Amino acid sequence: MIRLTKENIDIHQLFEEVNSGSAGGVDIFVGTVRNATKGKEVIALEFEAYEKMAISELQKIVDTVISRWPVQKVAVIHAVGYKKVGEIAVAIAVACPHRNEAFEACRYIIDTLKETVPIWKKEIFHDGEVWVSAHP
Amino acid sequence: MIRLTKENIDIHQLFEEVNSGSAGGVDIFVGTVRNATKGKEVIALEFEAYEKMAISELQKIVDTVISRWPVQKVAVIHAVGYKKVGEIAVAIAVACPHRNEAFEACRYIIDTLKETVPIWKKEIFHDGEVWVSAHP
Amino acid sequence: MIDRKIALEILAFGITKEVLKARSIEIELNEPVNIAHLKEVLLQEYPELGDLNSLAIAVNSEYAEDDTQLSEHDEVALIPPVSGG
Amino acid sequence: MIDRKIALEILAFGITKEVLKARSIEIELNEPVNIAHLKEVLLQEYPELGDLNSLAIAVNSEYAEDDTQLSEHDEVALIPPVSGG
Repeated sequence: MIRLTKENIDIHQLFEEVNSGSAGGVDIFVGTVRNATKGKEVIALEFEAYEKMAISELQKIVDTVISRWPVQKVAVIHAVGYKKVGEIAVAIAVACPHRNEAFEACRYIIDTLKETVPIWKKEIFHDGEVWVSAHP
Repeated sequence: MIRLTKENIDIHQLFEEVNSGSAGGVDIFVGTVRNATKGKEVIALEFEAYEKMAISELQKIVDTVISRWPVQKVAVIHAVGYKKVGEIAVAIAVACPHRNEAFEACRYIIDTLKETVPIWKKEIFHDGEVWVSAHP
Repeated sequence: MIDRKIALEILAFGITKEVLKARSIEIELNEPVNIAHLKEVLLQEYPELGDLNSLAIAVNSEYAEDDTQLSEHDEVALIPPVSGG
Repeated sequence: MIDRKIALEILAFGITKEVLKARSIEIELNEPVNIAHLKEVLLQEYPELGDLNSLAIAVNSEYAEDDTQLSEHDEVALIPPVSGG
């Protein structure tokens, strides 16, 4: 399951997407909106996605994970639109027969997502906005 | 938060226990009851704990994690009593400023829990019961 | 020799949307045209694109190389440094 | 010389509860007594304990070493191989 959503991301639902009687370990990574960046207070984030390509890049990541680790089920859900501090930006769940594989596969997904998936976040401060990582 | 419970373990509630505006990454590990062990169908598990000592051993693990990684919040919850296939046996959530720390700390907790915490599981089959790992 | 022109619609995301002051622009280029050539044209028109940490181009939802050839009806997108997660 | 005896309550968990056929037993031992000595007595009484992958002893909720001395009122527990998670 790969999805972009404007709704609040539901961790329990994400877990149920991958839970099955045959998995021994499920690792879930949740990225949330932090209240500060480099010491400066963040009010909210805005996520923008090139949705079609984001889905296809996420699918590539999931395909790689399935080819490398004995993954039973994977779910990736990423927010688009405005998110407040403490809200969920991204949630990834991986179910595997053994836990080490679940940890490694989940970590691979979030690491690669941050490198390749066309989603951008704008940090909104009291006194302005900045597209994250855009400039040196 | 460290807890043993006979109730169903609620992943969303566990996440909310550790979520705060200052954490950038939360890693959650969930161990569930598998439907088979060594090819044999499992009907259910029974967990028994030496509760007082289990809590104090879990507290040691959490203390170690807090001393080794910049952990903001940790929650560990382990089932006691009967659990059916697919139900949650253990759930661990770790919130950190950066994701790698969350993955490492969460993995340390489940690895060490399985070595030191006085909790035992009995696998219940159609034709009998076995205390896991008791015998060579 | 006849110059054949192709019209390309370029989608812009994140900071590039602000640089171009539009969600998409249309440009006409003489064929043959590849990504390197397109980038040159865009940088001349929008020098601020050169200040970015990186600028990738996607063609039909796939990251494209400098020597990828462009054709009419390709969906082209500007991909500034991604920052999801 | 007078033998001073101490009475110890031993808690049993997991498979050890089945070997002892009880959640706890009480045994009397001559002082001084340490974990190694207690284990000898238990193995003699319950030889099946010797078939386990391992058998640790906890005293007052802490893993004890072979040379840990036992005193009256200590809470002693048999810890067969743990299998939580």
